[in-house]
Amino acid sequence: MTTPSNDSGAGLLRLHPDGTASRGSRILGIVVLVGSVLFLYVALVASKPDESLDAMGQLVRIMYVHVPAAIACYLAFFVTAVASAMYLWKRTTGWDALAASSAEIGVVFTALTLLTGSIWGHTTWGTWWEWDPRLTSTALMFVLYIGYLALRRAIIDPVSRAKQSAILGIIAFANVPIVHYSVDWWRSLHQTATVASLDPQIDGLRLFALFLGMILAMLLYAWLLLHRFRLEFASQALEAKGLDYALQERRAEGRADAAEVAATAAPALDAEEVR
Amino acid sequence: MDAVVRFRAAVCLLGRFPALAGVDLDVAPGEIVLLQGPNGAGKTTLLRACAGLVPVTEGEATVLGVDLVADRRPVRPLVGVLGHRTGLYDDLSVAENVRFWSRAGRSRVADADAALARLGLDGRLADVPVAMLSAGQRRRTALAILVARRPRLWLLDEPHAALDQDGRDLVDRLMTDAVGAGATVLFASHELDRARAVAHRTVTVAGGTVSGLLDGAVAAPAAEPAGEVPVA
Amino acid sequence: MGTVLAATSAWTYVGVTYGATVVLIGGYAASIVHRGRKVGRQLPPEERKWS
Amino acid sequence: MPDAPASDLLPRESILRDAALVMGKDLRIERHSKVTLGQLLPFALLVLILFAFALDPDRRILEEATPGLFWLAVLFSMLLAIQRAFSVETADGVIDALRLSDLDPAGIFLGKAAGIGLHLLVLEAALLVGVTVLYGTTPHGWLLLAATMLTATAGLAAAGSLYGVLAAGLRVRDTLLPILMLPVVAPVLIAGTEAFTAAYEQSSGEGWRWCGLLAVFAALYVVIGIFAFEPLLEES
Repeated sequence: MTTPSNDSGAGLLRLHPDGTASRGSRILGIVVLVGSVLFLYVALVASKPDESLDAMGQLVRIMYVHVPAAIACYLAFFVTAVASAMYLWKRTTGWDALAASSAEIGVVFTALTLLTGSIWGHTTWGTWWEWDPRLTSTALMFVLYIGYLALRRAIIDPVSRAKQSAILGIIAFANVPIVHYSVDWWRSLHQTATVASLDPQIDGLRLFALFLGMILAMLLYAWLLLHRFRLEFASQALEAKGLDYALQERRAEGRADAAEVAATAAPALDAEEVR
Repeated sequence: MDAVVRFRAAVCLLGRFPALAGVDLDVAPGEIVLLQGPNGAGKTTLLRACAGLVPVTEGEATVLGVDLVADRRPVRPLVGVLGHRTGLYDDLSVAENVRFWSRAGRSRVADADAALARLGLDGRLADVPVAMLSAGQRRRTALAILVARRPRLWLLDEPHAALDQDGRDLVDRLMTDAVGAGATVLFASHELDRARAVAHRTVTVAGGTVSGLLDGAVAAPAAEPAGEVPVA
Repeated sequence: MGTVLAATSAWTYVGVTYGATVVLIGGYAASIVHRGRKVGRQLPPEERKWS
Repeated sequence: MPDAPASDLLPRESILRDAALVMGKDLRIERHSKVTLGQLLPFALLVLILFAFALDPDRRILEEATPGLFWLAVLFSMLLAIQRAFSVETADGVIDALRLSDLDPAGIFLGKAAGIGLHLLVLEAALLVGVTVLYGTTPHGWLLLAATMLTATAGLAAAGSLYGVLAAGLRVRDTLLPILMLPVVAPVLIAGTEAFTAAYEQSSGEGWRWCGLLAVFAALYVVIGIFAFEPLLEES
């Protein structure tokens, strides 16, 4: 494999020698940056505030971040579930690294969803938290996947860690619809129609802003996953590398022990012949 | 009959520590083989590997015809393991423990009761909760479960530990009786003089490596480490 | 007056939201790249599948 | 030759026999140690009393919140029951003995779940008496109450047995189990509370729909448990 020719291409394409960047990830990074600028322009400047019935005015712009973030975290946890299933099937460390990376990114996006949802709640209901079904099930999912990351940290043996977190990765995702369904149903009993009326009438440039936000969230997720996966893969390779070293060390220790045992065993053997 | 245990350059990992870094071992049917070596040499891991409790990640490992590298679980019902930890429920009595583990291991209740009597646990001790037993009595209970199981391969980790004098004599008798009845015994011990008296052959375990082949058996080419300079 | 106040507070909410987003995502991205370099440095090039 | 190797092992019977064996063992351990009756039951009732301190004992609030408080107390007791059920299995090399035994892992899963389920039902019965006496409420719609308790307990026991073995071998299992389990059993808390509210207020069939959700939850976790228990037992 040729080492990357670092000096080729414009300064932008010069990659840090040790980093997890590559030509592909750098290009994707540039696309994401350009997309962000465009998105900010459309979301904050170009699109008009919402003047419909119960106008939310400028506040509709919060939705352009909140909704894409929510979708991105579901995507991330879906990828974790698929990668976990693939690990159980194929048993290659790549799938395990992918599951772990996607879960961590999912947790970050969930945090962002909760944060923007809370700000959104404060603007409309005056409280920092509102028992909106989507927000509530997102909070439950947040704790569950923090538990997933905690489980990974709690297991030392790489194979055992991969297998147990793969199973949890699948079960946790199987839980998302159940939690979602029961919370929605629970709130629909108590909350009359307040939620329905709040979805602002989104059309024209506003719809484009939301659409652009979703695309940007996907690209951002992909870029983050690319880097986070390589980081995870490299650190697992490093763990394994320590293994070969430990194997050599163990064998050296073995030779030393054998010599020492041979030295002590010699007289004992003679005693045995005598008996 | 081919070897009961056949290891060639076998490697076992405990987490990231290579507890076994290259084992060549043969145990023929009806043999009593003693594993000797310093603490941490890998004796316990080797016994657990034979029992299918630890994955063999490299090399060949076959016990009682079961290829441990492919799937190590089928060997488990065929072996009897006695380790430092006795695997008993503290809240259950001696008899309840032996009966539960015997029925769990598919052996007959008659064998369980016979084993209790054999280990001298059928009297007052039978109904004592295991939590209140001494280490020696706990080990006798674990031995009773093993005897009731009538395994084809006995895997004993320091069987004499925590036993009194006649307890140790009893262990030696159990081993010779079992072999007499067609089983095979692989055990680790630090009481070398007593252990050598009963063992047919002694194998040294050092630094996770073993060379205990029967004469005439061919050792696998020693797996050369990758020779890569470890990155600081 | 009220609407102006409301408008400015609306913009502060929007500003806080976008600011928080940039900080959270940007901070996380930076930490990944930084950790990536730290680990990558300890790994000889041929081990890295991506470059 | 009494010691001849047992080539004629008894054939491996059904999973249910293994489950019955494991459950019998758990019940016998309980009979000897009295942990559920002696410690979990008082804990559950204590939780009800603490709710009264927290919610100012003017009966209106406690009465209204009785279904919710009941299931909250069940959830906390469930966590302790699961930790007890699996601390028994992780002591003194018992996990290795389980792997070496010929018990079918699915049987072990069902046996443990049944054991936990029975203990939970005992706690729930006591809690029902507790809320009736302490909060001055009178239970109605006994059929719906019983159905809800059975389906919810089945779900909690199955999920508990699965997450219990997942966390069993870990040093941090006591702190990890709650954050793994409580988000998962949140729907049971919601459904149980709503069904109980419907029963207590003798309102429409709404309660039975929540019961249906509990049954689906329980069925899902029994199926997941039967397949996922073996690899988890292997790795714990």
